[in-house]
Amino acid sequence: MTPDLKVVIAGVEFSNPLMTASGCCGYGEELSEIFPLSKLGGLVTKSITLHPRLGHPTPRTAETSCGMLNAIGLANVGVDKFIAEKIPFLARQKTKIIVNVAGSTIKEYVEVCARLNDCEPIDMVELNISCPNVDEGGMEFGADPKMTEKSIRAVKKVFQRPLIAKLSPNVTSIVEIAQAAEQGGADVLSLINSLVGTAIDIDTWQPRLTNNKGGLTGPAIKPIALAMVDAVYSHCKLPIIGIGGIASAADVVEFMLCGATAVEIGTALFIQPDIPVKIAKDLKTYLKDKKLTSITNLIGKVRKYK
Amino acid sequence: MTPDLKVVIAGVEFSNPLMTASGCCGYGEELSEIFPLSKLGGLVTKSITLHPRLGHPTPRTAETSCGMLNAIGLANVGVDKFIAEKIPFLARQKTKIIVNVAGSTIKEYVEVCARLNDCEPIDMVELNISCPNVDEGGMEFGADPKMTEKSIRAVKKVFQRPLIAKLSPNVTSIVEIAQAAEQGGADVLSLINSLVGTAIDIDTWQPRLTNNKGGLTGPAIKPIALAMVDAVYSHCKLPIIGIGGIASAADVVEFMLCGATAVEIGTALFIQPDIPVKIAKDLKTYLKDKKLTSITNLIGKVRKYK
Amino acid sequence: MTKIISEDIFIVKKRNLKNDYYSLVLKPFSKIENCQPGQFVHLRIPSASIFFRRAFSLADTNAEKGTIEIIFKVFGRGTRILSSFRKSDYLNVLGPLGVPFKLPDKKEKVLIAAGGIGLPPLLYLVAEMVKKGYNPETIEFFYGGKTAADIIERNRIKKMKVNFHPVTEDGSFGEKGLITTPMEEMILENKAEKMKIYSCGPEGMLKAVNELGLKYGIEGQISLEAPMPCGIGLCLGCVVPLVKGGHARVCCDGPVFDIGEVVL
Amino acid sequence: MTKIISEDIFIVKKRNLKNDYYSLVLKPFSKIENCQPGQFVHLRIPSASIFFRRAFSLADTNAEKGTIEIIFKVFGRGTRILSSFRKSDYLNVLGPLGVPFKLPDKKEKVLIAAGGIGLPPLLYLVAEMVKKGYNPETIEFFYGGKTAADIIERNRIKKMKVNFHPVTEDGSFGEKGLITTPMEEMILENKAEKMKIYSCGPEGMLKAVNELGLKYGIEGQISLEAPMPCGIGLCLGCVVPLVKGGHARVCCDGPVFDIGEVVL
Ligand SMILES: Cc1cc2nc3c(=O)[nH]c(=O)nc-3n(C[C@H](O)[C@H](O)[C@H](O)COP(=O)(O)OP(=O)(O)OC[C@H]3O[C@@H](n4cnc5c(N)ncnc54)[C@H](O)[C@@H]3O)c2cc1C
Ligand SMILES: Cc1cc2nc3c(=O)[nH]c(=O)nc-3n(C[C@H](O)[C@H](O)[C@H](O)COP(=O)(O)OP(=O)(O)OC[C@H]3O[C@@H](n4cnc5c(N)ncnc54)[C@H](O)[C@@H]3O)c2cc1C
Ligand SMILES: Cc1cc2nc3c(=O)[nH]c(=O)nc-3n(C[C@H](O)[C@H](O)[C@H](O)COP(=O)(O)O)c2cc1C
Ligand SMILES: Cc1cc2nc3c(=O)[nH]c(=O)nc-3n(C[C@H](O)[C@H](O)[C@H](O)COP(=O)(O)O)c2cc1C
Ligand code: FES
Ligand code: FES
Repeated sequence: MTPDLKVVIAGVEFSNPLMTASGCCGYGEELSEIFPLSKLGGLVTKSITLHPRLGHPTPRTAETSCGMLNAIGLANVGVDKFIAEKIPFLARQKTKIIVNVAGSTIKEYVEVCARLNDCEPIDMVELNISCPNVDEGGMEFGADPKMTEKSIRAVKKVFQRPLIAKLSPNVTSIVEIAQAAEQGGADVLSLINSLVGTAIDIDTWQPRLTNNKGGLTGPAIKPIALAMVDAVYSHCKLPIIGIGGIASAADVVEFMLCGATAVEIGTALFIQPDIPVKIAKDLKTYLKDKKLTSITNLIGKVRKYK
Repeated sequence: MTPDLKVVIAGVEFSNPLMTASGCCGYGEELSEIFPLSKLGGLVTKSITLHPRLGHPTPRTAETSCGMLNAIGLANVGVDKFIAEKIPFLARQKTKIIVNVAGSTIKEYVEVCARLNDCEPIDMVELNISCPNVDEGGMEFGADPKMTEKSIRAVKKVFQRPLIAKLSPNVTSIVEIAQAAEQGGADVLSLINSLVGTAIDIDTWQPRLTNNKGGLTGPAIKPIALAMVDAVYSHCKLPIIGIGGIASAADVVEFMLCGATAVEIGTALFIQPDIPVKIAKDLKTYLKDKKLTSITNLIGKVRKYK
Repeated sequence: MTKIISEDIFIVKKRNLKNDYYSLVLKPFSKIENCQPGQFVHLRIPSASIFFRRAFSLADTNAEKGTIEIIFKVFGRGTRILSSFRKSDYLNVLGPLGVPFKLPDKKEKVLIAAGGIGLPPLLYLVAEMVKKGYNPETIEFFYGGKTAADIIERNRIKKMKVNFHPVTEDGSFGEKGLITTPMEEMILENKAEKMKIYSCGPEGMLKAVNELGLKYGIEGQISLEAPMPCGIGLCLGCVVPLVKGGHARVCCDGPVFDIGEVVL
Repeated sequence: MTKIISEDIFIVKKRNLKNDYYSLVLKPFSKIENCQPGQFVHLRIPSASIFFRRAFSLADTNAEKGTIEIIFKVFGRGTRILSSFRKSDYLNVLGPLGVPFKLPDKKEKVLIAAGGIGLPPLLYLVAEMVKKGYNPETIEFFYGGKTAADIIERNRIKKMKVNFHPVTEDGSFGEKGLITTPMEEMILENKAEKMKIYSCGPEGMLKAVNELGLKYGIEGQISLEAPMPCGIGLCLGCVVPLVKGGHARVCCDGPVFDIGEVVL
């Protein structure tokens, strides 16, 4: 019997727990030239804002030890063009569609989400209240429990399907923010976004990013993400989508043992774009070896030392 | 002309900006079998507590991508045995001696530092208000500006030489903590300590550390450390000792360009114990290539984008 | 069928062309039939200090043998490690990537402008044109480098029977100076003819070539470089501003762009 | 002069001993004269997925040739990559590390208890004893493995003319069972003689051997494994509890400990 990879989050069924993370798979078109998107449990779009954005000038990425920095600056086509030009393609894919939304004011979040609410193919919205790469707000929402709660409550009023709050790791207590998101009415939590970091070119003495700093992602940050998922799982009832440095089936198992119901894969797609297909295969082998029938048997089952 | 590596911090002269980080060089004896400690600007001891500590059971380290987790649990001989048995050796070394102090109450910090004050060979004390591996307090001091200020002020009363406050990265705003430390009377800031992280064994489903979580260090965290040094340098007047993932002369240059006057090298010693000797040599070559006469010419000279 | 593949393929031939310049021939590449001049592959270099893949233009392909060739110069960490790989080692190759060159009309005069390690895609382009029956005499192959040591694969160029115009900054081989000088002379001498320019090389040279094209109203294409985390359009890390406004991704909207299309 | 060195040394010989077992001979190691049985080297494995060094016991040294030998079994990521290294590749070696075995009196009967990949340090110990003029007939070489495939280097052991007692759990080679059974028989048969035990192997076996020694009052030493980030006493990551209280570092207070010294 092949083990079952299906998971259910906030009533939505995913064929497997593997999604592609926001900003790491565009709007899906390019990835579909590498593998059929039906292989994914879900796809999370690049952050959508009310108006189109070009983002920061190049260089806006830099290589680091087992990871990378980015300060793309929320480059995206804007919500109207997204709905008109990107949704038709996405609607044809046999995978769940999660639209990531960013903004610099609560009003902006609400306006974008209201438009997305009328767009049937969208399964969920993920609220990026944690992007470190825009000055106007992004980050502050996610660092302040009150703002977190308030913004989520406002969006919940206009968006009727499940809402994911994507949390920032750049805080003293992610549990406190998670609880505020729960309070505000979030249905799901996803964590983590990138960690603030920088790198300097020792020849030119300039930062390697035109934005001077950026967000650190990739395998380097996995232990941090895992500890945060573990902490939030212990203190919050909401289902969790684990994110951060995932690049193998073993990584997915670690996140699920710590309490994640599903995961998002980001940076690893840049190194090995077909990695989700391999991970799905390896997960089945792992479950078989462990004589488990469903991947949900892993969720939160870490056996901690007393 | 050989470029000058000398730096001065809080009136103390270091032959070069390279120190070994707390917990990564014991009390110096073992390292002296690899290279003469006079090659170091300074040596920072393992955290000393009032009473001896065995720390957590093995396994208390784990390998991660470009880094490691540790939950040693402040294993150390205790302040009395440290003064009696370790100081005599350290006093003979031609390098600056910095004693790192940890505690779970302000009273404990004060008591340890009072004893160290009577111990002549010690050049500075570094206050570890940021260790993530003890339940009793450590971490909380460093996460709370008020506690930071209070503990430093208390120690300053009993310890007459320069005091370094070692900051935790596990906070929303390290600048706020740095300013509190400055307010409390710290003479120097060192940053960063390790980031909370964990790893799970997917065969046993147990954490890889008996303490369930630990501190992430090594090259993986360098971009985070660098961004924090940069932020603190922009908002604080105190000299900074940069720490986090340093493993090459290029890394040292990055930290100094971002505002560090000196650096501490930790995890890299485990991979290449003689790395400080190589770095000192490479730094001289770099300065020569750049036609700089003193390494202090680098401090804070990053050329940021507007 | 997907258009792009990622697979482990073997080094079947390694040549040290000159000083820091190397050629690697790799096989078997499944997507060999899809490859076109101007496209590149993204190589994974298995090493602790290398995280991103590194992009290398296709320098040649051989459909019968199933081989692709790349030519590189040791520049930084990645290429240094790559140069230590040996025959029968394997590398993970992602490709073929990017938009290829558009071939000229057969009647047009073709000005090739290669600078330094910008040579490989142009070698492939010219080889392909010759194979397709273009008259090599209509191809003017300008190739500039700092010094004689930077002008590699001379025999290979000569064998294609194109008009070879080597140029070095120090005059140690071929004409002294920058390639845009003899190129401009050639343009002025052949005003009547229809021409196309194809260029790849350092940023400064591309800028000059781009301006040359605009100045004399000559169409053509230039191949750009950019930091490329993904190489397939996912990350938006490689963008260049467009003259008409907006951004283009060098990896998948390029690396080949028309003269006058991007802001350099 | 420092006692420990870190240097790049070359693989001069690689042998696949059996299935997943490999031997690497490396040279030139500067500190060859310092090496003693029971000590180990810490190898840096240059790969993206390996951060820590990996510890390997010295399996032999040859002072004239300047070579050291290690024997390993492919276990996880590190050893898998190590097995892909070839002759003339180099590795960074840190060593020699740790406290060596104390040699027995020449009159004592010596019980060697090797389990699985615990063999290498004991091979070196016995070779050294034979070289130093110990009578091989007084050496009882117990060597246990899961199955015949885990009993490697049989000829090498036989050539040393010691009394070889192979034991496998499935009985596919030598006696069937665990080595502590024939060891206990040997102890009971030779009650009058003075004996010493030397052991290295899996944790369960070491525990049983340790108890055997305590039960019959036989002195001896066991060599432990532990996770070893630094291998030289800096990190305190490798500690084991001591019977007398407190902790010892396996890397520099061990890896060799007296029977009865540590809590297993
Ligand atoms: C389309 C294209 C085709 C190319 N064709 C060739 C060719 O045929 N021959 C040739 O020799 N070179 C070619 N290059 C350049 C080649 O990729 C560079 O030599 C290489 O990136 C430098 O690598 P390195 O590892 O040696 O240097 P490094 O010093 O390691 O890298 C140079 C710098 O660029 C950064 N960097 C490297 N790769 C990336 C990336 N993917 N994303 C972001 N930053 C990055 C590094 O972090 C570093 O700061 C091409 C580049 C592109 C974009
Ligand atoms: C003193 C000593 C002598 C040894 N001698 C031999 C020998 O002669 N032959 C032999 O085959 N093996 C020997 N070993 C064991 C050898 O080091 C292991 O095979 C190796 O650590 C497993 O490595 P791997 O990379 O294949 O497995 P992996 O699966 O990569 O590692 C095994 C697990 O251990 C962890 N780990 C590995 N190294 C460390 C470390 N340094 N610190 C913390 N965690 C770590 C990894 O993270 C992983 O979880 C010895 C070990 C010690 C301590
Ligand atoms: C190039 C890049 C762009 C990103 N853009 C976004 C974004 O627009 N919105 C968002 O919520 N997260 C964004 N992220 C963060 C990822 O979704 C993810 O949270 C993070 O990369 C950690 O996962 P990883 O380590 O698997 O990459 C981006 C990450 C990268 C690397
Ligand atoms: C094994 C280990 C033990 C440590 N013990 C201490 C300690 O006792 N006190 C302290 O202030 N920091 C301790 N640290 C943190 C380091 O001093 C340093 O801040 C951190 O490792 C980041 O630097 P690195 O990336 O160069 O290792 C320890 C780090 C490691 C890896
Ligand atoms: S390199 Fe990622 S979009 Fe071009
Ligand atoms: S391995 Fe670091 S102290 Fe033993």
